[in-house]
Amino acid sequence: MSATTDQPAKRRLRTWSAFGDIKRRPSDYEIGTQGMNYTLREGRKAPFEQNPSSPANLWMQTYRDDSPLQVDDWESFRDPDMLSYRAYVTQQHEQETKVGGVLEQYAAANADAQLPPEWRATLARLFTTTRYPLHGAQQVQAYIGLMAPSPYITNPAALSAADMLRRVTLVSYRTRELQLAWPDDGFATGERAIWELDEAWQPTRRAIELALTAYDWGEAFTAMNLVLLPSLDDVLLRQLGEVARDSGDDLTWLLTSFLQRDAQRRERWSGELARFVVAQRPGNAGVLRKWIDKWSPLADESAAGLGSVLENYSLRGRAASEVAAAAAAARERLLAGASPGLASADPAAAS
Amino acid sequence: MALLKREEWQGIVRDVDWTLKYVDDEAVYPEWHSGTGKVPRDAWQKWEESYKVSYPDYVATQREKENSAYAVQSALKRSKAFETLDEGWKSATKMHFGGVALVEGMATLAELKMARFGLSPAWRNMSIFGALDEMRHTQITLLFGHEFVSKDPQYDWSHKAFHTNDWVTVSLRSLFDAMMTGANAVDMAIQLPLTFETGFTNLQFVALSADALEAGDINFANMISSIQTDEARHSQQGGPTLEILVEHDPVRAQWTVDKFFWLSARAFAALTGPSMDYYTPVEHRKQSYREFMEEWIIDQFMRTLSDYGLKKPWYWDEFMEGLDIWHHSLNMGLWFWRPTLWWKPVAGVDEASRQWLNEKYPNWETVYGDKWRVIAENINSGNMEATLPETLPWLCSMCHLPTCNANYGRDGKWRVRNYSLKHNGMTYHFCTKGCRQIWWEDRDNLNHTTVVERFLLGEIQPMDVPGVLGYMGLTPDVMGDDAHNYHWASSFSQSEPAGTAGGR
Amino acid sequence: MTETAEATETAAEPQLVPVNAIFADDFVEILVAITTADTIAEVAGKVAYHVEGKRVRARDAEKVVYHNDRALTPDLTVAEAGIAPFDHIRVDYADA
Amino acid sequence: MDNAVGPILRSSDEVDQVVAAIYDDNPGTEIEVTDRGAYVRIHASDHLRVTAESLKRHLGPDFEIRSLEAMMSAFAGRINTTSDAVEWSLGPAKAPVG
Repeated sequence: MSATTDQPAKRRLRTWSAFGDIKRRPSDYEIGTQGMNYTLREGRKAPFEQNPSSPANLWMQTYRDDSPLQVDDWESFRDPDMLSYRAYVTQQHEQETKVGGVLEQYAAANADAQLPPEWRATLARLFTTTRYPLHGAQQVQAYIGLMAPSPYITNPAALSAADMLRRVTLVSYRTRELQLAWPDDGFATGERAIWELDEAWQPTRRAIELALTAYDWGEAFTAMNLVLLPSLDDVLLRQLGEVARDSGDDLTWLLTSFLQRDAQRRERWSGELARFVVAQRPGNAGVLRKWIDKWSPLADESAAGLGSVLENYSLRGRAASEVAAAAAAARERLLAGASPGLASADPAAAS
Repeated sequence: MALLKREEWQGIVRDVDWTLKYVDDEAVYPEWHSGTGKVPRDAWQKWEESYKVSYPDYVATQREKENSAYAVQSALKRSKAFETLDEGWKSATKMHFGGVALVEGMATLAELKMARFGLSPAWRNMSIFGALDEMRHTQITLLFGHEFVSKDPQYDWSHKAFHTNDWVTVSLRSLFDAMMTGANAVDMAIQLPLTFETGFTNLQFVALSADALEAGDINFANMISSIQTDEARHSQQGGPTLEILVEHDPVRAQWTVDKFFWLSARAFAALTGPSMDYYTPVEHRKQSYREFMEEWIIDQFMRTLSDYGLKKPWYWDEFMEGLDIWHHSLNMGLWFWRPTLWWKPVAGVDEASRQWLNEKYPNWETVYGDKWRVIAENINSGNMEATLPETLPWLCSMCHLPTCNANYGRDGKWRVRNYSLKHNGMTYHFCTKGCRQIWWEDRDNLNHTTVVERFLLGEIQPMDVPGVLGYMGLTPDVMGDDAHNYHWASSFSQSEPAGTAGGR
Repeated sequence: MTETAEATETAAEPQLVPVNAIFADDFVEILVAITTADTIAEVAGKVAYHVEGKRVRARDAEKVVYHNDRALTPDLTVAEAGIAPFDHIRVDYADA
Repeated sequence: MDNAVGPILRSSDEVDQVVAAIYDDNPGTEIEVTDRGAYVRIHASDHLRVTAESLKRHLGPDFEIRSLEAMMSAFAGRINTTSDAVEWSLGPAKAPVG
C-alpha cells in the first residue's frame, strides 16, 4: 500500500464531486440536499448497512426500491420552491407572526363572544375536529419523507409534515379560545366523538385510516398529496373559509386563508413531482392513474360527507353535492396541471 | 392583549389519537416499525416530554439560531481564519464533516420514522421538530464543509464519505443504521435520542467545541454548539420512552441502552478520541478525551441512567479499562493505514505531546511509546516504506473497527487478545468481549460482512491494495498522509532512547 | 504431533489460508495470507514481515507461533498444524 | 457536587447575565459555575431553576424565555420547561405546571 508523500497536482473542485462536471455552481439548496440520503447510494447491497434481509432492509426494498413508480434519476427532481431549512423557518416565522397578530387583535375585540350558536356548532363539527385527520395526514407526510427515493422529495415532505403540525397547533389554539368563550359547547372535549361517530366524518376517517396503511411510498404520496388533501383542503380551507366570511366570522376566514399558503406550497411540489415522474417515464401516468382511480372515490365521499355539514348550516350553507363537486374540481385542476393524462377522462363524472 | 400561554392549549395539540375503525391498529403501527413489544399499547398514552416547544416558538427560535450561525460564518469568510488553522485540527474537522453530515441526513429519516410510527401523538409531534432539526444539521454541516472544497479536495468527503465503502464509513453506517432508521420507534428513541444524543453527541458537539475555540476555529465551534442546542431539546424524546419501557420491560430497556452505549463508545473512540488527544494541537487541549468522557459520560450520563432506574452495564470494567487504550490504538491505526482516510492523520507524538499523553495516561509509554519510536526511527532513516501498510487490519465483526485493544492480562503483559466465536461454520473475530457479546445476543449482523471479509470473499476486485483503495473510493488526491509532513519524528532522535521513560 | 502420509499427499496444490494474526505486543490484529504448504517457521516470518521493525522493535530471539493457545513446532506445515482459514494465530518471541 | 443538575451554556455575551438570573432565582443554593471556554456548566445539587422574570431583568424586557434554548447546548438532570420558568431536577417529572 503506497501513500503518496509527494503531493500530486491538486484537482480544484468547485463543488461536491457528486454533481459531476457541472458548469454552474449549485445553489445552497442543492449543496445541502444532493445525495443526503445515503441509503440510496449507488452500488449498495441493501439500503441499510446490516443483514440484507433485516426487517428494515426488506421494508425499504419492497415499498421504496421496488415501487411500481420508477424513474431513471430521482435526484434530478427539484422542489419548485427550493425550500431550505433556513428559508422555511424564516418564512414560517413571518407567517406565524402575522397569525399571532391577528389572533391578538380578535381576542382583544372579544370576537368569539359574538359568534352565533349555529355557526359555533358548525365550527365544532368542521373546524376544531380537523385536528384528528390533520394529524393522520401529518403521519403520512412523515412517511412519504421517510420512504422517498430522493432527498429532494424527503425535504418538502418533511416540511409539509411540519406544516400539518402548524395547522393542528393553530386549530388547537383556536379550540381553546372557543372553549374559554363557550365552555358548554364541547370545544376541546367533544371533537373526538364527532370524529369517531358523526356520519359526516366517517368517509374522511376511513380514507385517512386507509392512507396510513398505503405502504408503497408512491401510493402514499398519490393517495394523500394528489387525491385526498387537494380535495379535503378545498372543503376545509377554501370553502369553509368562504362560509365563515359570509357568516361574519372573519377570524376563521383569515386563518384558513393563511393556512392555504402551506397547502398551495404542498400542491406545488406534489404537482411538480407528478409532472416529473410522467415526463421521465410516460408509463408512470398509468401507475399514478391506477392509484388516483382507487383513491378518488374515497376523496369524493369524504368531501360529500363534509359537505353535508355545510348543507345543514342554515345561514350560509351550500349543497353537499356542490361542495363535493368543487372539491373534485380542485383535485382535477392539480392533476391536469401536472399532466393532462392524470385528470379524470370525464370531468363531469367527478361532480 | 397577549396570546394564550402555551400551557393553556398545548394539551389539545397532543390530543389527536383516536380509535382506529377501518383498519387494524397492528396495520397502522406494525411491530417491525413501532416496536411496542411487551408494553401494553395504551401504556404509551402517558408519554409526555418535559422539554416543550410549540410550532410558533420553534420557528422563531430556530430562525434566530440560523441567522446567528450563518452571520458568524459569513464574517469569518472574509478573514484568514481557515488558513491559520493547524493542519491537524483541519483533519479533525474533515473527519467531523465526513463522519457527521450524512448521519444527520439519516437522523432526519429516523425522526420521520418516529413521527409516523411513534406510539403516542405527543411523541410523534416532537419527532416532527426532531426531523426539522436534523434537516438543519444536514444542511448547515454540508454548507459549512462545502466552503472549503475549493481549498482542499479532502473536504469533498464531507459529502462523499457515506457514498463510499471506506472502512470508516462502513463502520459508521453499520452503527447508525442499526441505531436509527433500521430500528423500531421504541428502540430508536432509547438508542438515538437518549443514549446517543443526551450522552455521546455532547462529546463531539459541546466538549469538542472547547478544543475548537482554543484551536482558533470559531466558525466550527459556533456551528457544532449551535447544533447541539437542538439536540438538547429533541433528545428529550428518549426520557419518556425509557420511563415507560423501564416500567413494563426493564430487561429490554437495560439491554438497549447497554448495547448502544457500547457501540457509541467504540465509534467515539475512533473519531472524537483522536480529535481531542492527537489532532487538537497539544497547547490548545482543554482536557483529555478521558477527562471529557468522565465529565460527560461517566459522570453526567450515568447519573441520568441511574435516575431512570437502570444499572451500570455488564461490561463496565472492560469499558473503563478501554478509556486508556481504545482511542490511542485507533489513532495509531488511523495513522498507519493513512492512505485509507479522507483526512491527514496526525501522529501527535512529538515530545510535548508525549509528555502530555504520559501525564494524562500513565500507561501510554509502556503500550505505545516504543512503537511510535520504531516508526519515527524508520522515518528518520528515510525508510518510509516501513511506515506504510501492506496488509489490512483485522476488523471487528460487530463495530467494524480494527481489532486493536490491548489489555493487561494475568500474564503480566499488555497484549491484544483474540475474541472470536464460531457460528454456522464461520469464524468471527471481535475487538473486545463487549462486541462479541452484543453480536452473539442478537445476531443482527449475520450476513453482514466487514471490509476484510468482503476482501477475502472475493467481493473486492482486483484482490490487491489498489483494488481495496478503489473499493473504498479513495483517489490519489484525497488519500491521507501525515498532517505535519513527519516533522514530529525528529523529536525522537533528540530525546531519550527507548525504555527509559516507560514502564510506569 | 506425528507426520502423516496423507497430509503430504493431499497437499499437492497449496491452498491459500487467510488468518487473523497478531505479532508480539503489536497494537492490532492483521490479515495475513499463508498457505497450507508454509511451514510454521515461514508463517512466523510472514506475520513478522508486517510488524517487526515497523511497529515492534526487532529482537534477536526465536519466534513461536501459537494456535488455539498451543505453541506449534516450527517444521510442521500449516496443513499439518490444522490452521484453517479465518483462524487466529499469535506469533511471539520465545522469551517474551 | 452530588446530583449536579443545571444548564450548560455555549459561550456568548449573555452567559454572565443568565448566571446572574439563576443566582437570583435560587437564593441560598450553592451554585457551581465551571467555565470551559466554549461552554459553561451551571450546576446545583438536585434542583435549579430560572424564571422568565429574572431573565428579562438581566437580559432586557424583550428577552423571551424560549430564547434560552439557543444558548443551552446541553443540561444535566431532567428539564421541565414552562412559559414562566425552566427547571432542572432529578426523578420523574412532577405534575405539569400550569
